[in-house]
Amino acid sequence: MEQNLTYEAAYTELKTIAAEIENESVPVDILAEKVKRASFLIEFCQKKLRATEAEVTNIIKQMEQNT
Amino acid sequence: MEQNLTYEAAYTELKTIAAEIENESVPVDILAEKVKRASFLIEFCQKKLRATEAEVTNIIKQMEQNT
Amino acid sequence: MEQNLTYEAAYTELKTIAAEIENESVPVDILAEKVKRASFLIEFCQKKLRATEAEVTNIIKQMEQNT
Amino acid sequence: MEQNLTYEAAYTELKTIAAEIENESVPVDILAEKVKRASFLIEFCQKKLRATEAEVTNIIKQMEQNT
Amino acid sequence: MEQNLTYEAAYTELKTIAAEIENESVPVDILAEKVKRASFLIEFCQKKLRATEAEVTNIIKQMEQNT
Amino acid sequence: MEQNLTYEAAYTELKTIAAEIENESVPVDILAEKVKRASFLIEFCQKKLRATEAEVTNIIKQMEQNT
Amino acid sequence: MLITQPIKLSDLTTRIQQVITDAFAGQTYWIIADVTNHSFYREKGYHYFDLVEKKEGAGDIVARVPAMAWGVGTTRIREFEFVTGQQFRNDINVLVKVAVSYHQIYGLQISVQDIDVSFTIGRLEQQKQETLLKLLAENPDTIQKIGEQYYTKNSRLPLNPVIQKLAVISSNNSAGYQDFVHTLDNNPFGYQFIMHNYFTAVQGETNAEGILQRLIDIFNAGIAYDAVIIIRGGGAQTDFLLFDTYKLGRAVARFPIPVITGIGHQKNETIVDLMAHSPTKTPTKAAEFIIAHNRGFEEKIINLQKTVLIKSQQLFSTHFQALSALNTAIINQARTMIATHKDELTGYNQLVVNEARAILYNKQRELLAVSGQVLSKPKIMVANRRNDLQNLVGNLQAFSRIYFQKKQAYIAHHETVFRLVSPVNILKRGFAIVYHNGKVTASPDAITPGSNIKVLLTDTEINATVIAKNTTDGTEFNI
Repeated sequence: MEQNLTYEAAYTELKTIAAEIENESVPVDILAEKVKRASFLIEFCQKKLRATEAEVTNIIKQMEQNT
Repeated sequence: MEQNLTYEAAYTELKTIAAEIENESVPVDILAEKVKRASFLIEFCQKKLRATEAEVTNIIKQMEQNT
Repeated sequence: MEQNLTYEAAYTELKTIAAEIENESVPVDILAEKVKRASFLIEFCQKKLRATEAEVTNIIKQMEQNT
Repeated sequence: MEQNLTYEAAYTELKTIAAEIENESVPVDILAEKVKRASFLIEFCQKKLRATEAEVTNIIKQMEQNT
Repeated sequence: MEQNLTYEAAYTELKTIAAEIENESVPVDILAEKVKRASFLIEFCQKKLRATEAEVTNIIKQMEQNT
Repeated sequence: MEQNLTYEAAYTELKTIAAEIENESVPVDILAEKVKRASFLIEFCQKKLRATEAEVTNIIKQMEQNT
Repeated sequence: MLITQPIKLSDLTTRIQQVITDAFAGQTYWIIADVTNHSFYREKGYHYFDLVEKKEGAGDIVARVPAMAWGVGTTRIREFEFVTGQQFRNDINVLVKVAVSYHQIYGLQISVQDIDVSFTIGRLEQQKQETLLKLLAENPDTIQKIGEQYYTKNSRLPLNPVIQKLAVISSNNSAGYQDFVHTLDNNPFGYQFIMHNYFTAVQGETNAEGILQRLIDIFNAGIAYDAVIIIRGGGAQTDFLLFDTYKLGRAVARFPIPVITGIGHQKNETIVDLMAHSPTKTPTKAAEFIIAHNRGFEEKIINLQKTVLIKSQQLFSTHFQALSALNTAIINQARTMIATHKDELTGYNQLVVNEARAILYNKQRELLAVSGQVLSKPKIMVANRRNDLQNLVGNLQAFSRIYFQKKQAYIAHHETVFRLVSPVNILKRGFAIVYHNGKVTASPDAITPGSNIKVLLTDTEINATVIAKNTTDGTEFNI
């Protein structure tokens, strides 16, 4: 998965998802998927905030395995 | 149950049936059939919604544990 | 009873007969016959309606149990 | 009694006779004959009317039981 | 009495005789004969009228009994 | 008296004599003769007229009784 | 050679002392002068220096006096340094209150009693304003002033959402640096940072070059730092002047990575602060700023998370409600439809019943009307005919009466005519009929005198013989 995800990109994607959900343009069918993605992005940002880069790469790998 | 029915498709069909019944454009001959279909669609949508809700709730729980 | 008579067809025929009788365009010679036919159609429609009602009520009951 | 006489035909003939008598275009020679014919037609029509009424009343009774 | 004399014919002949007498086109020699003829015709017409009246009255009586 | 003399013939002859006397100069020797003839004819006509009148009056009286 | 009696040096110095004391004792003077040859003995608290006056415009010294400060003077200088941020050192221009004295060993001495803080502040401020004006004038592309606010290329740089990779310019192991690192490392949120240290001296005006060099090093390192931190490590609250230099100000203003300062200046901001992206008061504050910034980002993310959660739950609720509404609508409408149809059927039933009866009733009425017509009229007809007949009989009677009257009249007319022309009547009127040879004659020719004629007069016959015969003109009876 996304090796080079930045805070910027994550934040932008997160805002898009939030906006989509906010104005109810997300079909129920993919809502869970969207929320999952949002959850991943938030977790990514938070982990990245609290870990060093090397650690982060490692964590992302694990997250991807869990998904 | 139909294999590839989505919530959106089901909901759209449901609204169409409701509108048809509302403006009485449904022949009495197939009214029962239409109501049956509506019943099926409502159940389908509710199941789908509950499933999605459960999934989302699950994700949220995980998120809250992580935060 | 006619094999393939639908409610709609019966109802349409009934309306026609009613209109004919209303503007007195029915000859006396076939009045009894027409009234007989109307009587049959009304009974047919009523039976059909009752059946539909029963069916719908049944579906609704099931829906309410599911809700 | 005439085999295939209808109410409508009888009534039409009756009205013709009535008109003829009214504008006195009936020769005295056949006046009695015309009146005889009219008498027959009136009786025919009344019988037919009574029969139809009875039949209709009967059907209506049945309809009212069904309602 | 003449076999096929009708009321109408008799009446027409009567009127002709009257007219002839009026404009004096009847020779005196046959006047009496003409008047005699008129007398006969009048009697004929009266008989015919009486007969018709009786017949009509009879028919009406019967109808009134039936009504 | 002449056997077959009719009123009409008599009256015609009378009118001829009158005309002759009126228009021509009838010699006196035949004037008397003519006048004699005329006198006869007049008497004939009057008798015939009276007879016919009596007959006609009689017939009409009978008619009125019948009417 | 005039030789006066020599006196002891001490006598002389005593006299000098006497004169100076007489002249200056108890008196103090405010003078403006530059400081040179300054040295400070921390243990004793002694400042030694020269006060010089330079010729305006040139550097030539016009006057020079050695001076010192101790006791109260030293205290005042320390206060001065603290308040102004200006170290008491060479080449500063000061306004000092001095007393003049003479010491037999150390000679003429000017001792500093007080130093005017506001004079120096004014001077420094003046310098600073000049530098700022110069920065604005010479770098119009990178530095602008709008209102009281300075905007630079650096201050306009967007901060990354998270400030995590830092280049720190500071003096090695200074207290400020320690504070900064400690604050970051012990942040309550567990944020991790990557810090690259670019140590250099951050005191003394001359070290501006050092800081400049470190900035260049950072730039050349090619590392995508989120921010450059310039912090000044604690110690004496003096010597900020290097942060007011034109060079450093310009470098910071133009630097392509956002600069966060924590210089520790309590009062006015330095030029570097004004040019930097985010000035803070102290290294600790700088660290707190970074943590707050990152926290802000995390809060934004958490808010988005909340939005996602709340909204998806609302979405479910909305959908459940919509489904329920549709369910209700369908149920009600289906029931309504059935009820409507039932009513309509009943209506039609009623209609058929009523109208069928109405039709029969109307037909009955029609029939009665027609039969009434048929039955009443024939009698009238017969009566009319009878009348006609009676009239005819009347006519016949009348016509025959007239007929006979007319016939009688015709005959009567002829009778009258014949009566008039009858010879009987003619004879009565005086005429006579003449017979000749047994025949009636109207011609006199055959009659001659002597002829026998018979004359008929009314009812008398006369037989006569003719005697004479004369002709008359015959005009007697012409009318």
